[in-house]
Amino acid sequence: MRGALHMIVYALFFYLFAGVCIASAIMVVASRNPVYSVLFLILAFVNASGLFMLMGAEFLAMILVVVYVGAVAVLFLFVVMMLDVDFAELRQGALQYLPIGTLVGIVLLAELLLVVGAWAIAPHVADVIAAPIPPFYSVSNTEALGQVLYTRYVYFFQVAGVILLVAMIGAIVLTLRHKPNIKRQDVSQQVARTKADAIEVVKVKSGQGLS
Amino acid sequence: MSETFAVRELVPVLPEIVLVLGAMTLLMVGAFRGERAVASINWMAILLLIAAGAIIVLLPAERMESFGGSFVLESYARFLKLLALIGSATAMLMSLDYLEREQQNRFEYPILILLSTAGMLMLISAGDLIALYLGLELMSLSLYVVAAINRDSVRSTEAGLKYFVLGALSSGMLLYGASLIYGFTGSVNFAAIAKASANGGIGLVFGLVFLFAGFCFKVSAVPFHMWTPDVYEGAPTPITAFFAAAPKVAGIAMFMRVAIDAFPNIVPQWQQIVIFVAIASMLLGAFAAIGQRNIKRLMAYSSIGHMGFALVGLAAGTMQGVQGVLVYMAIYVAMTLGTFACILSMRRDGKMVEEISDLAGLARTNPAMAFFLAMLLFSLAGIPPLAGFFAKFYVFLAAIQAGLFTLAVIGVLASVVGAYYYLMIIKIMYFDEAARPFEPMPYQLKAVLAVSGLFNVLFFVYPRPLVEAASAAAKSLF
Amino acid sequence: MSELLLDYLPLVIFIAVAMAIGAALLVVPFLVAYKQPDPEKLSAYECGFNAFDDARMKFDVRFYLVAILFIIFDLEVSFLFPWAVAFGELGLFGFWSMMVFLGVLTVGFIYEWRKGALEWD
Amino acid sequence: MLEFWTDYVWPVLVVLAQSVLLLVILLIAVAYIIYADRKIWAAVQLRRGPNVVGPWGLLQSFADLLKFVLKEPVIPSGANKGLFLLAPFVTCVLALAAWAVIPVNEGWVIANINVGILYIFAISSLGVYGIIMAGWASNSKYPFLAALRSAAQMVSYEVSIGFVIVTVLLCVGSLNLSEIVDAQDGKYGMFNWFWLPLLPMFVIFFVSALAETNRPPFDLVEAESELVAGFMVEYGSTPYMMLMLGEYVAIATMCALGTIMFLGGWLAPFPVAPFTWVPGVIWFTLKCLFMFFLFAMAKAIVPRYRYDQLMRLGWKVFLPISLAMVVIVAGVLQFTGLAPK
Repeated sequence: MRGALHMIVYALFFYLFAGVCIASAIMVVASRNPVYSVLFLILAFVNASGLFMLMGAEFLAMILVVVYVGAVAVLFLFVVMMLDVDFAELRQGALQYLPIGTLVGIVLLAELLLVVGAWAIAPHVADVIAAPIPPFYSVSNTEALGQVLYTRYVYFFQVAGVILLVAMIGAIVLTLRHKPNIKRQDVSQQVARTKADAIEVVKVKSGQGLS
Repeated sequence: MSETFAVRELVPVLPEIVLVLGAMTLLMVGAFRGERAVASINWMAILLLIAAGAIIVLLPAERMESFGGSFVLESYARFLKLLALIGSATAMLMSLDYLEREQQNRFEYPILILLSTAGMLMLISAGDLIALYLGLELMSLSLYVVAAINRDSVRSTEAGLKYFVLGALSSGMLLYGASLIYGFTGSVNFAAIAKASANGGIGLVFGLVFLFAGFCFKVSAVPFHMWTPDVYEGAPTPITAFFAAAPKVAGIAMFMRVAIDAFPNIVPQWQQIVIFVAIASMLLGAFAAIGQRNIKRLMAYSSIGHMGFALVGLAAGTMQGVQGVLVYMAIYVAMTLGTFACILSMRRDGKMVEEISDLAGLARTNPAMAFFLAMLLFSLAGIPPLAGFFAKFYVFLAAIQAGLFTLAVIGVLASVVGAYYYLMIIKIMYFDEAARPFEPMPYQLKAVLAVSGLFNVLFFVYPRPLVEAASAAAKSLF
Repeated sequence: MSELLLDYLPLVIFIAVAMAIGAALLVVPFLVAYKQPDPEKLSAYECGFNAFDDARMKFDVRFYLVAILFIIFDLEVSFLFPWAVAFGELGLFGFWSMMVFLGVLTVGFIYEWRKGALEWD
Repeated sequence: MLEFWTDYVWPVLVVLAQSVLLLVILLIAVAYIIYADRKIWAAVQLRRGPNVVGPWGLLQSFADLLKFVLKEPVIPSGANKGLFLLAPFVTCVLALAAWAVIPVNEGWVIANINVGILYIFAISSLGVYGIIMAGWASNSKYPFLAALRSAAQMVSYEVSIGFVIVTVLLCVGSLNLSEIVDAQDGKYGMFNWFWLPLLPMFVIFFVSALAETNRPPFDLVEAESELVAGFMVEYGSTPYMMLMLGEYVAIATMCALGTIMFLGGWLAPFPVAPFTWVPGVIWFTLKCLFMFFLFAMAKAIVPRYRYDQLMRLGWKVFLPISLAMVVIVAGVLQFTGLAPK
């Protein structure tokens, strides 16, 4: 009885998150205004985070919100707001591809259904999977991640760092421009200025002015 | 609790470490010395690539694994890594003069090339899906930036953007496929996947399809080739030369490793896909190239076609097939780089020209260049006794031995059609009214052209070292 | 439903209550307040003249650069969280592993600094 | 059926009651925080501040509430109506939602989740959306400019806050807020709290919190001399009030976070008799008020930053310092063997 109730509540939340997630994903594609698209994307992310939560991956759920909603989507919003897109024209172009897009979508859906219908985990999986390290329920999953990410998976971790480095270089190479004729504040120079080299006291004779 | 690694584990990764640390050092040099240091950074980058190659040669020859099988170094990886390094270093060498003349001399360029090459090496050595994906992203992310590096040119920016958007899409497909495979087999390690997939399964096959779709994009095989002509045409020419060589090697390397290492138990399933892709690429490469006026676009279709031919070897799924692909890639890199050395020297009045008609009468204005270019084009067309012929010969032979007669026949037909447009160019060079001469070739291009031209012409005299190395490499994969 | 999820149930309820309060506050004036709109009242604010341009304009690419650099550093912070939590058990290897990672990104940071990407002009 | 009641309905009702209680107290507290803000500001400038409504003006905020409710809600004709109203809602709800995980006393927390601090970090990183949405939906120049500015500003300081949190985590080894407080418990009382060993981080946290909540001297969002009232130009009535409310609740959250991370949460400053008799919740409140007093004094004393100075401070001063501190703290913990566990 108790287990059944738990399952019902669990299922309710699952369908809530999954439903909203899919609906907002559809709206990302369907909305007229790209700003709305991004906002629906955010909604989709938040619900995906809820789904992570239901699987017990609380750390990933939070990181999804922090990184995707808090950072990536801000960038998207900037870009979308920055572009002066002609929405009507955009729609026109998109409609042209609607039939083929729908076709691809239907094919993918059919494939997915097929996969889901016939899904079976490979029989030898048990031989392959190592015991989950560390014991799954004894530590919080943040700690569990921490225990393997920096040691066992150090290679992946460092490569990820290098990829981030490339991202930094790329962002600067492609977007940074220095405007000419900009006067910048040089704080150290400003602070280092003394009275002696800033002010000159001049005796001015009356009626003559400075030459 | 912590599981640590011995320093010994770092040995096989040494070339990658050298490249990444070198790139970071050069980045700092560039950041502090500014554009003044560009020339020396360029040369240092070439030296680093050579050093990485030297390390690979010097490392002990047996199979080595690091990081729990995520990183594998055996003869196969060694062969392809050397090839990728040669491709990168040569492309880098060829771009020196161009960058200087076009005022595109930014110190980030060699650094991105270095990091991208490091990504390729990681990709070639990837022993599981995560390492594969990370290597791929490191390579691709740098490539996207490099494609758009001339940000004041609409064409270059467009090329970068197209490459990026489609590349992201393909990465998405690849990841989706990888997650299906992981879901099915419970592992990302290739050997473990092979073990778990002993009797196939529909989930696995779908994962495989998505994974291969991502691979096809990276090697620009039909039906995921759409980006290739636009990117080749739009990107600055030396960068196009780079795109045409090293990333293709890395792409084919991962394609073969995944197919052979991770899915040896479902060969019939992936063989069909590869056969389809190979045929489509060969035919598209042959027919779509005919109408092209721009030589970079032509090279794009040519490379699509060549990827098709290379995949014929993979379709065989045998050791001979893999050997054929390796030989093919080596010869392809040599031919492509030589051809691009010619394209890079198509320069009049201080500007690059890219139309095929600009080559008219080259035989009279610059007979040496015309001769080498003609040899390279003959070789690309696969005319005996040039190297390109042997490349095709090995893959078709493997296909026939594996019983794929139709594939081999279509391949031969496609190469006959393809020969048409290569011969067209030769006709234009030798029999058309002479256009104004090009500016003199810079010495780096001369060197590249001479080396690759001679390699192509003289390959048949002494093919053994390459063929044997390829054979040893192929053996190590099985 | 595991223990873990039971911890989150109160969170959901709390947010629901907060939403109810927010919604109530938002709706109240529309129900009780006096309303008499006119075109001037409803026009966008401008200092003494009618707005003569679309308010949503293109803006400096710099904001975009800030956002992208933020993503990178945010990811760096995300990588730091599990490390900090498991710090006591990671030992020397984990420590140096993170130091290398931070070193790589510090190189990037120095590059940014020297290129002037952090200047605002 | 009985189990349904005991397992679901009853606990839910309890949590519901707790939530309502906490929120009501929080809202009343915010009303007085606003009052305190104005009084402190006035006192620094030798004014009286609000002193008419109720004794010493104590009911001022409630009068304001009444006023807002009775004001005509104006939605500009060019605005995107839905988003225009969604923005204050989002701001307000997000700000309130953060309080679900804040422990005001030992065990007094609505949701004691494992990743509490990450949750607050996430919520505060979402705060930027209210502002962007408000600025964009208004379809008016000043709000739009303000929204851009503030988005870049909040984003810049969030990185530093992230690093600050990481240093604290290094000393604690848990993301749970109650455990962060417990880790500061010790026989030296307030000298065990993290403000002392992590003093530079406390300063950085405080300044970044000012910037993150758009408080003076970083209130460039509503720099009235340049942008009139920033992203709130087009707002009136309760939507405006909700934006303000969200801002103040976010400030309160930052005060509480500072209290938990650096000032020992509900712990008594000296672990001896008369101090330990006082309930933890009182200590917690006092510490929060102290933090808020600092916020208010900063507003009253420090002149506003220029935008380029603001970005410079965030990226070129706080970011490298906090990054270096992460390395230093980790190094010290590693090589002295002080690391938790």
